[in-house]
Amino acid sequence: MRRYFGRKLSIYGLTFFVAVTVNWMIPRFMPGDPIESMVARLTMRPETVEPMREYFERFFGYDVPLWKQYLNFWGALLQGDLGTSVWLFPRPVTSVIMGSLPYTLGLLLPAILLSWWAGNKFGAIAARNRWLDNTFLPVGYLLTATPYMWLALVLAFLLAWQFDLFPLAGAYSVTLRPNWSWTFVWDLLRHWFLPFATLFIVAFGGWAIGMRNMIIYELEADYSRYLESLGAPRRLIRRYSFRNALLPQITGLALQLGAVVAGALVTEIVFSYPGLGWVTLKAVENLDFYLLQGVFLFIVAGVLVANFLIDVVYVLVDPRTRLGMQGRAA
Amino acid sequence: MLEFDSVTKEFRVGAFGRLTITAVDDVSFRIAPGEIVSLIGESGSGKSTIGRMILRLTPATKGTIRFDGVDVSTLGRKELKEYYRHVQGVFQDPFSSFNPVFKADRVFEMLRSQFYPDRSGSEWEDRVAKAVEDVGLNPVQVLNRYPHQLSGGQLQRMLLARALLLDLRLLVADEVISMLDASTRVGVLNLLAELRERGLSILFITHDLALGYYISDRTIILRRGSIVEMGDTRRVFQDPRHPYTQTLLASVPQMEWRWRDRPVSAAVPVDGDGTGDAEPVTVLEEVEPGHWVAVS
Amino acid sequence: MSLRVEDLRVYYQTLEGEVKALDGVSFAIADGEIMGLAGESGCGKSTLAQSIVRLVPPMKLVGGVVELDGEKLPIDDFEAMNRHRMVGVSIVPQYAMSALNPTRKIGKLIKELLGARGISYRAKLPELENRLQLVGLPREVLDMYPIELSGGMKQRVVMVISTLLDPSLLIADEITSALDVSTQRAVAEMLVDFRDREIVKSMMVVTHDVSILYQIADSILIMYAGQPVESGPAEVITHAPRHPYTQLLVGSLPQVGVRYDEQPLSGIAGNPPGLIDPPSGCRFRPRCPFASERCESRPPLVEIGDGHSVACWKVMEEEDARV
Amino acid sequence: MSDTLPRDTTLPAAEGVPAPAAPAPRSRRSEFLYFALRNPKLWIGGLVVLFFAVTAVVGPRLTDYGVQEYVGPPASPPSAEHWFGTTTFGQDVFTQFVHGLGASFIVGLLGGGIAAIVGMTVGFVAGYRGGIVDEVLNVMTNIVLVLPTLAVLIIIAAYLEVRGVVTEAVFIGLTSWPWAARAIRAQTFSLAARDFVDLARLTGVPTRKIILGEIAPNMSSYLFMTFILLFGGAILAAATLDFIGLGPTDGMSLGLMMNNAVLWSALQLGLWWWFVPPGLAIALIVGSLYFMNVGLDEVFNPRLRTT
Repeated sequence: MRRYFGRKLSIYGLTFFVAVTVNWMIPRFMPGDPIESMVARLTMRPETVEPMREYFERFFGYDVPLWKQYLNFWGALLQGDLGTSVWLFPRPVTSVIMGSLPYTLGLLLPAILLSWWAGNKFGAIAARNRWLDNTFLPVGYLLTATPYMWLALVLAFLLAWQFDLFPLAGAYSVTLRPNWSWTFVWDLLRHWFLPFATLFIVAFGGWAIGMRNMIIYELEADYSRYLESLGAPRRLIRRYSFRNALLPQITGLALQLGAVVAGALVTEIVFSYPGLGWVTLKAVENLDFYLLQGVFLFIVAGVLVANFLIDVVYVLVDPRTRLGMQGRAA
Repeated sequence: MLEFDSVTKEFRVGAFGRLTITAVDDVSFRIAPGEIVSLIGESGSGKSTIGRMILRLTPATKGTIRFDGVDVSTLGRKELKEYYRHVQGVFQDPFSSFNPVFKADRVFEMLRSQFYPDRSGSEWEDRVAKAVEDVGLNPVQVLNRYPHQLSGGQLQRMLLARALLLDLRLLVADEVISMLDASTRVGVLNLLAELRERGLSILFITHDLALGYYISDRTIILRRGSIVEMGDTRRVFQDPRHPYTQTLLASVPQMEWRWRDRPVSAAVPVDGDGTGDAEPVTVLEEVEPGHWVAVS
Repeated sequence: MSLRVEDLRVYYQTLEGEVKALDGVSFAIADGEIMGLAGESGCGKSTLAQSIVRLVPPMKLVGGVVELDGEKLPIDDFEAMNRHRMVGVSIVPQYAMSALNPTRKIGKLIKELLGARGISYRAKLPELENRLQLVGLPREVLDMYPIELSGGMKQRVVMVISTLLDPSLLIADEITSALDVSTQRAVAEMLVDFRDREIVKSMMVVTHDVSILYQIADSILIMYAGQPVESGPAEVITHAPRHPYTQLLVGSLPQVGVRYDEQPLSGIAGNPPGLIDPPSGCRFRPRCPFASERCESRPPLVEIGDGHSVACWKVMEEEDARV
Repeated sequence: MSDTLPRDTTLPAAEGVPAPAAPAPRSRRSEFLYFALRNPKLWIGGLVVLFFAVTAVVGPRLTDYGVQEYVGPPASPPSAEHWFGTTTFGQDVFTQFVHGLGASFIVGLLGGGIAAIVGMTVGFVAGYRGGIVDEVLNVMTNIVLVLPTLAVLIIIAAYLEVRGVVTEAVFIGLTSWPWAARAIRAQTFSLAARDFVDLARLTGVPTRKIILGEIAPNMSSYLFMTFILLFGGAILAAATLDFIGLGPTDGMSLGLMMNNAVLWSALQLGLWWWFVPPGLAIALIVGSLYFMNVGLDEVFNPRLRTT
């Protein structure tokens, strides 16, 4: 068990190391000069250009040898210092991200967990009903193939613009100040719903299809055949199949994390929802590379942590991994 | 001709090979020209690993395997090809030995392109037809067909024909008939015996004692990677000295006597020979000329 | 009579047509009898074993009756059969090593299986532990997951589960073929023990290995190309068979004591026929050294001696001549 | 004795122990064709993809307008003159759409192709060689697998001042191969254990030829299906990237259309014809590709065939 987690953790550690290194390398080795473009945007008068550039170069640490820059980069990172945002100068990147993180998490966590749960349930039901299966299958594949931003646009157009059931943009109405009143929470929820629904619906299709395919496979497995031969009721066989089919779906959850996070980013953009996605858009528009890189590191770290949590859950629910680890040949 | 000298094979398993499993443990034997040696063992005895090491499909961890006095592990690419000209293998599952997406006679063509690239079309075709007839097949019925259109027996014979197209001297036959039906397996078995009469040596690997007895001159009984008994086939079967050989013989279903008349006292084994405590270290002792038994 | 099968016909639906895997199979198994069912691959023996317990597409019941203890089994009604499965007829399948749900502890699996029939696990536990002991397993396996057991142990667990409700008929489908020699004997003898202790009333042992049947079966039924060709007491079938196929089959089995250089055996020429469009009449005709014109019509399975039946015109002629 | 009657039965594999795995009828190819033609998932999916591919090729010829040209009254709904209406600036949406469609197919083919090649190479080598090579490649695959692809693409694209469709496709291809490599590795691993591979080695066939000549043909259907999925994935990835504003700096793409629509308040103005076609086309193309994949799976995998 310790070996299993040790192996997993070292992979994640290595991944994080690679991500940080890539993050450090890209601005230094890519064509183009980020400071140049930053200076170009910020300066008003020609005579301030040179002092400005010097200031930035010192500020971002470009005036020391490369290896030292790299070490400094790590040093700053470990102290939680991701640099300063250009867009919201002089706010530190960490603070910008921390401000938007709750919105993204507030969308992602419920969307991922609920779509996983509901999709699996629905897929299991679809697998046992031929009619439902035949109708759902094309719809399901279409759903997984739908670009998140497009569904967001369509939902926003229909439910917010056409029928005015939900607000079109933002996390809460501009007329309100954040507080814990019912009015505000209700307003928050109304703004939250459409982006959440977008993420939920697309992800739901994927889980339902995955479960449907897995459970059909499980229902034909030898243990299902044996239970049938023993006259076990269908209910019991289905329950076993469902449970066993859930296991690969947990692994699937880890694999899909990246895609759902990407979906959240673009959905936020459509709804001007002030999470990481919206921050990303602003960073791209304002050529705020430090913010962009900060967001990148945060996403990578978040995905890695989530991956590890999923590993832990998997080991808890699948006896095979738990027992297979005790020194047996893999 | 073939010397298998103190060979050990360890497999590394687990992430980055943390664990080792000893599949073959210090095994030595020889195969003389024109001799059929049967290698008998249950699952996990290492019998197939020995065959694969002789065919150099897997390297030995320790010890040497010599063919005509030459250590086979030292062979370079060219010499290895020459080695394969004399030493070939046929395996257990005929349907797995043929690539299902191609026609079955592709095995002959592959052989030609590697070993006889200068042979012309019709001359080669005649040779193939002759080899196919030699193994009791009708070329019209087996050539130009897909593997799934042929029976297991036909496929195994095709593989023998393939080996015979070379200057074959030693054949490693690994469970070659265990997946065939009763009515066809004897035919393939008899064919092997006929090949021997033409001077071929055969290492006949099997788990079935009756098959070993039927065909071989000498028998090696293998257990958990070690030889427990080795000698002239008749002597080993008629006068088994090692308790393991005796248990095996008592367990073979026969149609001459019933189990119930010869009870085995030992505790009921759950899994053949795969489990159990570590074996004590043993050495082979010659109990009569050419008959060796492991003693602790 | 424990089991009576009358003119059973089960076909497989395939693209090229119906594969007549079982085409008119009749036999009976008496109380306390172990019947061995043998034949080459493709003869229909496994189809027979499966269709009595779990007949699902592409298998299709075309005709015939299966009776267990005098009651007709609804073998083509999947749901109605549930009442008989495990209690009336039970199977130890060929895939026994992978037959257990990998994510359930053995004990819990049994508990849920029994619970579905309204049987209390606790009440059954002492008997269950007895049975485990009988097959040489400790009671601790109940607290283990299948992955913790070796292949042989899993198979024994399956044997215990399948027989837990004392079925009238147990079908053992090729359960010894994947085992090593020494284990094979132990498992085969366990089957006999199950019968001797009256855990099961009767048994059908399906195998391709006739010599195993000589060891444990009371009677043997030989099938060829979807039809029975000969049946009778084990001793008679193995040592005095009459049907040419049985004779050739038994004659082709190497035994310890038989050597090529002393007494070469011979196999049977040719291969079994395809079952989509099998040969008319006797299906062994194309491979039979004694085939004559008469064999173009199907020979009936006729009793020629004490419980010994043969489906062969030549044998019937010889019998007629003797009378 | 002779052993020469051809075996022409097609008994299911359940019969007896020595039975070969489900012998196929006369010819595998004709059997696949039979099922392929009768598989509605396959041909419906194929038709949809084909329809869009043809539109991407023929479409630009049906329109006289330039992609960025201001040609009509701003923000006008679909009409006979402007089939898909116009943008806030009066650009023809249909023109943008057909050009964007072309870009999507190029990204899909190129990105999917590159990912397939990398995935196959890594998968084949890791699965066939095993041992330490496998371990190293495995670690590499796992790293790229857990890295959130889009985040990496955003970072790379953000620093590129000039971006083309090809660059985009290359980067997508280089980051989306891991799952394919994993799947192919597993397949290769099991195929490499088959006896015909050993037999090829005993014939002195070199490793590269064994992989390409013996192993790969056995998974050709699987490789094709992998490519289809990578193809669809690349289209989606490109659309997302374009939508954030990190797509090709020149030319038009379906993602960019949606990006423009959001940027210039198509939502607030209710210009649905601007953003509905590009997203719908992507959903239909990628969905059809997935659907075809299921169809192909059923064709090649007898166990999944219904009836």
